Amino acid sequence: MSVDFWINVGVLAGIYGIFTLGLQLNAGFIGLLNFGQAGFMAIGAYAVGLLVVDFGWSLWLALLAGILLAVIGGLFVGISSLRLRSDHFAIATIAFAEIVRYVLQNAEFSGGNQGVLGYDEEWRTLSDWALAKLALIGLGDYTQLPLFIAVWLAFLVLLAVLIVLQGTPWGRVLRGIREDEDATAALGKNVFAYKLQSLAIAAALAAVAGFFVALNVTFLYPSVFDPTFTFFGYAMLVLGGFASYGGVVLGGILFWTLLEGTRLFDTALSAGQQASLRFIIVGFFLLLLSRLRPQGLLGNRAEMRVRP
Amino acid sequence: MSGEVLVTRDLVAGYVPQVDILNGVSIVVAEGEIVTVVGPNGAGKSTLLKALIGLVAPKGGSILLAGRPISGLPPSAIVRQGLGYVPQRENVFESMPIEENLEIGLKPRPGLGLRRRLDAMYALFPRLGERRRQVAGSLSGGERQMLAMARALMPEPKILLLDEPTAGLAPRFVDLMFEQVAAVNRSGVTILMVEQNAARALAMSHRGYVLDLGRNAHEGAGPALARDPKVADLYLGGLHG
Amino acid sequence: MTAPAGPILEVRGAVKAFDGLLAVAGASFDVERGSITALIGPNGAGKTTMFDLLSGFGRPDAGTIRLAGRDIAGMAPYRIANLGLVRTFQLTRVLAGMSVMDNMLLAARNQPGEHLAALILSPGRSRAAEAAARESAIGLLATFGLAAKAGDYAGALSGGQRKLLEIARALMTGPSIVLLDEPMAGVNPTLGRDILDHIAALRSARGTTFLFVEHDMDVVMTRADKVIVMAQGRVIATGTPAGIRADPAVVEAYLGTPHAVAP
Amino acid sequence: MAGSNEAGKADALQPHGAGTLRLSRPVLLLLVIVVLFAALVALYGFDATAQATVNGLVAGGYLGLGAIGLSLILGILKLVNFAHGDLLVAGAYFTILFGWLGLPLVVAMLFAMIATAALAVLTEKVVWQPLRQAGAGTLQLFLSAIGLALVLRFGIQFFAGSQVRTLGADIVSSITIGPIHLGTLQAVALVTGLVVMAVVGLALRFTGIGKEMRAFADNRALAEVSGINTRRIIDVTWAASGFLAALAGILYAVAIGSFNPNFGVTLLLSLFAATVLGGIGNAYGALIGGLVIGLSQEWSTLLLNARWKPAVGFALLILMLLLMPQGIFGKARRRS
Repeated sequence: MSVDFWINVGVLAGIYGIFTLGLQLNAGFIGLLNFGQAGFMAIGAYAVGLLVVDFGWSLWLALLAGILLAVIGGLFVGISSLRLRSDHFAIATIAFAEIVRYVLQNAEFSGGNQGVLGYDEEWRTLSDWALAKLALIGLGDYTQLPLFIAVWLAFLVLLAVLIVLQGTPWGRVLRGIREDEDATAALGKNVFAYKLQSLAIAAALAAVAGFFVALNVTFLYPSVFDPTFTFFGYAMLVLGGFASYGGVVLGGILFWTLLEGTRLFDTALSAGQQASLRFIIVGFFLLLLSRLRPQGLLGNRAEMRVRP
Repeated sequence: MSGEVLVTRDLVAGYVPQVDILNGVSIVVAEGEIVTVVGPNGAGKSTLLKALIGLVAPKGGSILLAGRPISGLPPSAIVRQGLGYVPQRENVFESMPIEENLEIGLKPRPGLGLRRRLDAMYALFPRLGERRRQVAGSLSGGERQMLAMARALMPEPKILLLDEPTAGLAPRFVDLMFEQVAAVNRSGVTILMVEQNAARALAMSHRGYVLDLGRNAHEGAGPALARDPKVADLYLGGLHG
Repeated sequence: MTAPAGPILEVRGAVKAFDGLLAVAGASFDVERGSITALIGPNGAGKTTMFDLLSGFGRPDAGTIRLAGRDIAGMAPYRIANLGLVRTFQLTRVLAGMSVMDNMLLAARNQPGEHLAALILSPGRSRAAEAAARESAIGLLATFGLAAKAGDYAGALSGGQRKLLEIARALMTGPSIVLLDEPMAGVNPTLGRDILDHIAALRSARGTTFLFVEHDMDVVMTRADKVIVMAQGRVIATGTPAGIRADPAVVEAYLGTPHAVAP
Repeated sequence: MAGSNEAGKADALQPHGAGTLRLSRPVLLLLVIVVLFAALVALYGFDATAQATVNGLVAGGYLGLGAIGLSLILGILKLVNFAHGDLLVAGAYFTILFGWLGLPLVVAMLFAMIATAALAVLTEKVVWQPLRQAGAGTLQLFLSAIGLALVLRFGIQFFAGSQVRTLGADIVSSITIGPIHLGTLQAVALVTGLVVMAVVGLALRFTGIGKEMRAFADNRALAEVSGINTRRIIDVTWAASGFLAALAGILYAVAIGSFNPNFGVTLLLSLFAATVLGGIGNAYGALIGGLVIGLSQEWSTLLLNARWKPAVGFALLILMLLLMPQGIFGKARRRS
């Protein structure tokens, strides 16, 4: 059980790593409190599921469409809400994510709480092919290993792209906006356009994460995309470190190891209590880290500021 | 000279751990006096007042108010002990009417009687009495300054601290404001004032101190200090502006 | 581009109200090209609001503002900055979590690397622009005595150094006019004199126009070519320092005589 | 506060369009409500509309009372208290706990409100005060609030389970007034809500502590140097916030009948909507905002399936933030 278990933990860490890269780009580098990331993830995941199941699209084409739709969602949220002050923007994005979830839960097209099923055939084919190859080196028994490899490959590639981007003059403008958007605007930078770009890229990253969530859970239902999962992303962020993409990797691995590791302890608790306990632990993470080391393990305190 | 209302000895204070703005300031204010502290930008004048009211925690030295140490107390306790403070900016509750501003001022000593203190303030500042229901946010700069002084005077402080009462006023209203300060003093209130407008402030003060780099540099009778060419050259710059 | 004649900044009938209260109540004035112009007036006269309107941080409710002949009223701050008008703020606003050099480089104009498409399509142009910007940043930092601090976080600078950095950063954009909101506030007299000397030198060397708000009448009278006096949201006088001092309206509303009469 | 606005001769800022600007938003709101009511009567008949309106007032009662604390804490401490919804839940579950200990229901409710007030003060002492002293930024405060919300919500779930519960009061009896049917408990919730709202509004306006709270919200630093004991004001604000949140939670439990530990987080965005609508930091505004949100959600059931009710709250929140971020009673603050 143990290896399979940890492969699954790795899959979760990778998926939420991709998800959290977007939060880092927003909260860590431009100072946008995006709390609607789960909503963008839901858009991406449901687009994939519905386009494949209802319209017979190829999974890969559907992935592209999902990313595009999430970006459109990001632009929509950005254009409407970016002029709000930071805490109001945060609330507006949560409300957006909740509306997305409510629509998915209650509308006809999304299958409500029954969810969406049967979109991952193409992935299964690819996965089986990969497993056959893996069997040659004696790893054919780990059925989630292909997903693990795909997720981490995507995560690391996206990570590298973002690190490179952050080092460019474009990335410097983002940091300037994080430090003081009025001063940056007074130097001739179109703050709104940069925030919009940052939000759109974050939404795209959320859609990629949503794609992998869809492959991982094998059927989609609305409560997978509860706003709580954005909070998980922030817990990873605050653990690993603000304004540091390396921190996202570290945060993802530590967070999911600690969280899932709690399953390995035998306790006298009921299943419900164990589930509650996990959330309580996440809550304490957020409370303690915000207090004791707000910049996170790899973050830089001087670069950690969000003004109202 | 009558009793010493406020005494500081070798006061050291600063906002962050390593950097001290005040490096040992010693001043004395006697009952009934107007004492003015002047000095160049960054000399620590405003910081001195903030240390006295408890907004900046003193790191060394002592502060005695009517003989009792107040160093390290929170501002609310210091106000209750009899220190009144008028900040330089944002010194009125903008969303509240004049009368509620004054009511808030009396909170530290409600036993004095609201009606009596209001009447005293409206006698001292008739303009406020005329506009008692007007929201403070709609007052002009000079009127705000008067309201801020009246608010600080409500609990009958032993001493009133004024942080640049004429800052930002049109020069033509500066003299009026100084006259108002003198009137408050004549009504029996001891005043410690910090001013940029050094020449005029010293001219109307009993005594003055010149601060530089967070230390006492000179002291003496107000008008004499204002005329001292050495002081003028070193610290005051535009005495004749 | 040859500089056209006429004032660089023309304000006509500018009005701005907050919550029904007029902060700027129909102000009109010109700022001459290459001048050092002071804007004075009591607190609440509308000086800072006027700066906000000029730099795009507020949209006038009425009136026109022309920068080199072009109407900029209500234009976004970044567009106005790109047209050559930059401002500093009353309380210095350096980007504390970035290095002094990054503060400077951020201000450079025409950096293609700041746009994603250009960055991907022609990384070479971005690098070239970066090298050029770095060179002029080093020069400006040296002028303002900050060369040794280039690698430090701007947040680690002293108050005076921040003020210098903010001005150097504004100049890094290659502006035609710089708005300084109380450049002398919170700096010691020696540094204040240095700042004023830099301003005078830059005006001579580059022909840059400066418009500044200041309370210290000595500074205004000795350093400005022209003075604009605001009171109650209106411009009540403009002229040379000597002319302003003698203007009865200014004496009445602002300066006062030694024996001002109670209103 | 309207406050007369006579033009002073020396006023640098002169009145402009004397007062019309300030009056127009509340009047506009009233007008919109009246027009909507008339339209709904025309479309769906008086009986259905009146019933939905009464339901809306019931919801407005608990939303308004729940929003006061959120608004005060946001206005005074600049803190988006994400855990506020869970204080409502705490109120309901403390009532169950005290009832289980054998106290009569009404006494249990009172004890629950006191216990929740204490809990709110405890969060101030343990979480918020240390964070403020450390100079925490917006993001830190936001994340801490979310952390606290998770600890509270799942803490309650840990001990009480996630199953649906009731307060064990009589939910069958009802009153009929003309065409309107109302559960007795709903009527009690309605009356209690409206009465407490009025009391809170008057207390803020006229009592000493109410004035100190308003002064503190207006200018914190000045309140401190004016001799106000700001620690005390903060504690009182938290206690009031917790007390009223618990009352709101209990009224919700009474009016709806059954609940689980998630009801707070479900209500939270509606509470934010009420807060923003009323103008942040404005307690009267929060009450009115709560009533408006309650009415909107219940009226929406005439047009839409009832399951969209929460989404109406979210949508109103976003609309308010976009169209009128300063709220109905808030003032547009001048940028410094």
